[in-house]
Amino acid sequence: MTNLAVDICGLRMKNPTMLASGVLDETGKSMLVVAKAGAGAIVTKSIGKEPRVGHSGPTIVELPQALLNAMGLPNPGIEAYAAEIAEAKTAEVPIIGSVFGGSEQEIAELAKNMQEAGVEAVELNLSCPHAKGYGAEIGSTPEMVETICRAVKETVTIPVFAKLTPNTSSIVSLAKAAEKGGADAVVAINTLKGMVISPEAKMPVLGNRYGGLSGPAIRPIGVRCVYEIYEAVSIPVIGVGGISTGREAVEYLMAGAKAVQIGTAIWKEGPEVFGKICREIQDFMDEFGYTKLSEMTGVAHHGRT
Amino acid sequence: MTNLAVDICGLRMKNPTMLASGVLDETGKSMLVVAKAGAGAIVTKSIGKEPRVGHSGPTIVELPQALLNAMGLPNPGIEAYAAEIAEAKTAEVPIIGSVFGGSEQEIAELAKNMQEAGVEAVELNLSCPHAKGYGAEIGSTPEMVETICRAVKETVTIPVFAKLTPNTSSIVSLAKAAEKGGADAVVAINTLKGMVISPEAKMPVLGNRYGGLSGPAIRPIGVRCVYEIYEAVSIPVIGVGGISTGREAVEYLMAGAKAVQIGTAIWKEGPEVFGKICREIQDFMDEFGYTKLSEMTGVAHHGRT
Amino acid sequence: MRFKEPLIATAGQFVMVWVPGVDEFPMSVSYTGDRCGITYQIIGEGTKALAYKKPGEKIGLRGPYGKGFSIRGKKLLFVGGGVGMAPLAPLVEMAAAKGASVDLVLGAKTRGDLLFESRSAVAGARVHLSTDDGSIGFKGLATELAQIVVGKQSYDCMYACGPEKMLAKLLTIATEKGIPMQASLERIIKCGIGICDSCAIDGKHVCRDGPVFSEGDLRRFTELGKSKLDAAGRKIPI
Amino acid sequence: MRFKEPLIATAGQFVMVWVPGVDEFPMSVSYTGDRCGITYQIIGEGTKALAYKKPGEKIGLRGPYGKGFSIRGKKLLFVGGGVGMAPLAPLVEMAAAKGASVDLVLGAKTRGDLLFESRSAVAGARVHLSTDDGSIGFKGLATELAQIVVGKQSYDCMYACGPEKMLAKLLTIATEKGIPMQASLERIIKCGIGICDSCAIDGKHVCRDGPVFSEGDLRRFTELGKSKLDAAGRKIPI
Ligand SMILES: Cc1cc2nc3c(=O)[nH]c(=O)nc-3n(C[C@H](O)[C@H](O)[C@H](O)COP(=O)(O)OP(=O)(O)OC[C@H]3O[C@@H](n4cnc5c(N)ncnc54)[C@H](O)[C@@H]3O)c2cc1C
Ligand SMILES: Cc1cc2nc3c(=O)[nH]c(=O)nc-3n(C[C@H](O)[C@H](O)[C@H](O)COP(=O)(O)OP(=O)(O)OC[C@H]3O[C@@H](n4cnc5c(N)ncnc54)[C@H](O)[C@@H]3O)c2cc1C
Ligand SMILES: Cc1cc2nc3c(=O)[nH]c(=O)nc-3n(C[C@H](O)[C@H](O)[C@H](O)COP(=O)(O)O)c2cc1C
Ligand SMILES: Cc1cc2nc3c(=O)[nH]c(=O)nc-3n(C[C@H](O)[C@H](O)[C@H](O)COP(=O)(O)O)c2cc1C
Ligand code: FES
Ligand code: FES
Repeated sequence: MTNLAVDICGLRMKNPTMLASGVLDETGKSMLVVAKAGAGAIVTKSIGKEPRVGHSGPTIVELPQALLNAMGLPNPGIEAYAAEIAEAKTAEVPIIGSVFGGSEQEIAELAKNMQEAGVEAVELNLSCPHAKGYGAEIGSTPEMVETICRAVKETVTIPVFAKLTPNTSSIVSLAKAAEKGGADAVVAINTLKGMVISPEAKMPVLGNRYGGLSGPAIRPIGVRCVYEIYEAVSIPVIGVGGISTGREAVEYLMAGAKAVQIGTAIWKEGPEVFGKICREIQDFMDEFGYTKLSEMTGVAHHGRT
Repeated sequence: MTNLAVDICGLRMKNPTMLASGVLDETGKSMLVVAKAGAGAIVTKSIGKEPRVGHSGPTIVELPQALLNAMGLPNPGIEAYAAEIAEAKTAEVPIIGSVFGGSEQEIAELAKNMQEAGVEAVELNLSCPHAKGYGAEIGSTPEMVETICRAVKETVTIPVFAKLTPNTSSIVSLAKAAEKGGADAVVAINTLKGMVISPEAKMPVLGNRYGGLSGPAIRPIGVRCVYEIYEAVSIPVIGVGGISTGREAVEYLMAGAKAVQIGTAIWKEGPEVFGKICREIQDFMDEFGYTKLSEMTGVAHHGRT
Repeated sequence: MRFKEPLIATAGQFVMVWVPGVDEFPMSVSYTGDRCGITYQIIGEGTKALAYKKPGEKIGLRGPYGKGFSIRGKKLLFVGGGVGMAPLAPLVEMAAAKGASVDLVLGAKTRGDLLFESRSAVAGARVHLSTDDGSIGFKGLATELAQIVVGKQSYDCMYACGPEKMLAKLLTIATEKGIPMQASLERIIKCGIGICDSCAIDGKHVCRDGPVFSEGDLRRFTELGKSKLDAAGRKIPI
Repeated sequence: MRFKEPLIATAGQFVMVWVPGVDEFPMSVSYTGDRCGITYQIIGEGTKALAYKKPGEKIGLRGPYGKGFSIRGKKLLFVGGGVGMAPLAPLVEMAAAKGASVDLVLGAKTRGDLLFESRSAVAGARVHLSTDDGSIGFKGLATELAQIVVGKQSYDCMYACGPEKMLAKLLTIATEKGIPMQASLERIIKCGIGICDSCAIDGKHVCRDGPVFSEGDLRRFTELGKSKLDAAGRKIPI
């Protein structure tokens, strides 16, 4: 019998799909809905110290194979959000708390709050491309990534995932820095920095002008990043970017990902996309004679390196 | 009457569209076909010193809104290519010679050969993401970009365009370096480094594993790069990436591009796409009361920095 | 405000209106058919900037989004509170045109705030007015008037849009009388496409699963008329 | 080699065949209809690796690409040289099934290299064989035999595929006799989708405008039978 279960840094997932941070995860009830729809784990919205309303509208542009978003990290602040986590925890899947901050101290403190709120792992958003002073702005050099990971590791006891930006000439250096700083896993990729201009309005459409590109359009970039990182580090890699079918999830697994995250696919297919993707992975494994996920992990590297 | 003409570093173009390097430009006759179809200028394939057969197949993957290619800079070498340039020059549009090389000396020498072959400007491919030792590998630090531009400027008298890679945390630094090194214009963007894996074959599809992503999928990234560069340098910017309609060309113009290049659109629409795009730019200008291209250049920045 | 661009929308659906340089916000479609349109109340920066636009000036539109109303039965009751009448107006017209018997309870703070009274009357609806200040019609809340109207006749379905306290009260009335109900809800809408969670109500999403919900969902909503999320995602009382 | 995956292709079109880990190259479709297929000659690394594949093993396919043949008229002449018979075979079948009078000149170096002789005969074609060594049929080039066949009867159209020198000679014959002609050409095909220029012939592209060209294009081609590009894009003599 094929088995979709996977253990990532001690988190037991019944399948390798996780809800990506920032999508349908501002409220506990929505996270429950996604868990019920089949997600193997849930990553929360990226949470900061204080409440933030995010950028003014438009916050999203729909493109044929992508979304461009500049939500601007809206969130109710860690204190209020604890109640949402408590509610999400009633689902029987691991909850991973995503945090963002402007310095390693702030991030470490938030990670601690997350641990206290009861999450099973913390994900550091070192990669949001459209919030001044946060995300990619502090996660684009290996030195900063290493410093932040180390600070967090010294503060919490739960596993730490570092989510990296593809807006760099070498995501491999960032991944190595995360590993050196003690991160337990890396997550790749966050969105690519982009812009859409309205010729009629003569200005960028997003209220924030710049935003992050996600969805099918970026999948080849995400797969490439995971493939490169897998060759360079020995901690697990979690793949994310443009997955909406089981076959696409398998692409990431074969590139070296131990689990995958899914966000934008919910736009076209709703939360049910998780169940669909899992069934498709299963069908693929049945057809090609795989019985465990580990038999697929990284096989696209065989005969190389 | 609306006028599509534009003068870029002394090159007189009857409209702002150029054929992008690497697409239908290995032979003089194909470049003539593209010129006849309406392109305002032609950029040649990137040419090196010696003949190169490029990577083994597959060299291309078709995606819903993008192509992933790893041609591997196949070219007959500058000596043999001179005949193709001679033939292309019979078209009445400027021919821009694209070159790639492994060091500033090699690139400068090739630029000189190009000038001798009769091109009106030279474009430096500092950005191909899939050829070992060339392109982005030598164009990803500001220092290298500046050194190469300077070496070329010291060698040729025709205008020098630096084509930059988006696979970086700051394309702005690369553009500034090009300007400092004396480049007369910057071209943004080349393709994004990507990979597609075949789950059935358990390996990357491209013979070279890695390739460059082009087409509509990358347009928001190209527009963002041009927008950022326009605010940082005073030399002209030439926009490229995912353009296949007049409206999309206008997006780039409003972001700050003085001219645009078009490559992947030929896949779906053939060389006739140039004529179509020009008509659509004209229609847009008529509808919104623009009479000259310069009235649109960079307007998406108004009311900002 | 009517649009030149074609838009195929049903009553109850909404569009995202972009006022360039200012903001983007949701507006119900108040005219359907060949020339769609919206009807708005000036609330803050965004709607004020919209009001300053001259005819022919460009605004951005995306949508329509969400699930609209559907006509169920022959004897229908509509209850519109204030600008909540906007999405109901095209539905009243459609129902009347289909030959349904239409009662409309139209409420507002004061006479000047009543929306689409004559449009609905012309369409053939029996219009029952209520104002908080009694400047015209019944003096009191629309829910009080609805309670009276409901007592006189049986209905196949109730359609409502307006302040959420009003909707919650109407749900109680509908439940007591066993009348099916459809109501259009408001939450902060940012993405409009069901991914950002800002419009969440009990795990459902106003932008995608709504804005129109039926009595089944409405009864399950623990947050109805009680709490909603603010722009930062904090739960605040209604 | 036949494929299980469905593929809707017409005679003359080609697919890109990927042998994972080795290379990708173009192959004409030699069987159309429900179960498409290709017929190949072992030339180098790629085709050798293909030959080693066992039934059920996976190869990659993309396409079909390009423009195929179209049947024009009732009296048709086919000339296939060597593996050039591959794209013609399904066309011969289709023409015969439509009731056309079909002559096929089938040439090869030697008897064992003749392709689809009985397949064509079964379909109803009159088959005229030629071998360079005379091991069967006419001794000499297929073009010489075609010259003779053409002298005996009038034809509405000539279809050809094979070595380019052969095609060039056939074009001369067709022009002399005033017979329309369609020929499938070979060039190095890399992208297959009309963007890389590696298959260029006089500004046209074999992968997109061809591989089948009609007499008008064929006559305009200055490079036909004379030169082509190698894998680096150098012009080399044919
Ligand atoms: C599905 C739906 C349909 C609507 N239809 C109509 C209509 O037909 N006519 C009409 O006048 N109004 C309608 N509204 C309400 C309208 O969206 C708000 O009045 C408008 O957003 C106020 O924007 P502002 O910039 O003027 O005010 P702001 O100063 O930005 O905010 C004032 C108040 O408006 C509300 N608001 C602000 N932004 C949003 C947002 N993005 N989404 C929802 N509420 C917001 C909040 O309660 C806020 O406190 C609808 C709302 C929803 C959710
Ligand atoms: C439209 C078209 C249809 C074809 N149909 C058939 C067919 O039905 N049956 C058949 O046996 N052959 C066919 N060919 C030829 C076939 O593509 C080559 O024989 C094959 O590519 C050789 O590959 P290889 O790796 O075995 O040889 P290699 O060792 O790689 O090369 C040997 C020679 O094959 C040719 N070749 C190599 N790669 C390519 C390429 N990408 N495109 C074109 N030619 C190439 C060159 O002349 C080269 O010198 C067709 C070619 C084209 C252009
Ligand atoms: C609307 C939206 C909001 C997002 N918010 C966050 C966030 O708060 N933190 C974060 O780390 N990533 C955020 N992301 C990025 C996603 O988690 C994910 O990395 C990216 O979208 C690529 O995956 P996808 O193509 O499956 O969406 C957001 C993406 C979208 C579309
Ligand atoms: C098949 C192919 C080959 C290319 N070859 C080159 C090249 O030789 N030199 C170069 O500078 N860019 C090359 N490019 C990149 C294009 O010039 C262009 O920068 C990129 O494709 C984005 O534009 P587009 O989306 O309009 O294609 C190539 C692109 C494609 C698709
Ligand atoms: S507004 Fe984003 S989920 Fe509804
Ligand atoms: S093979 Fe690339 S253009 Fe024909």
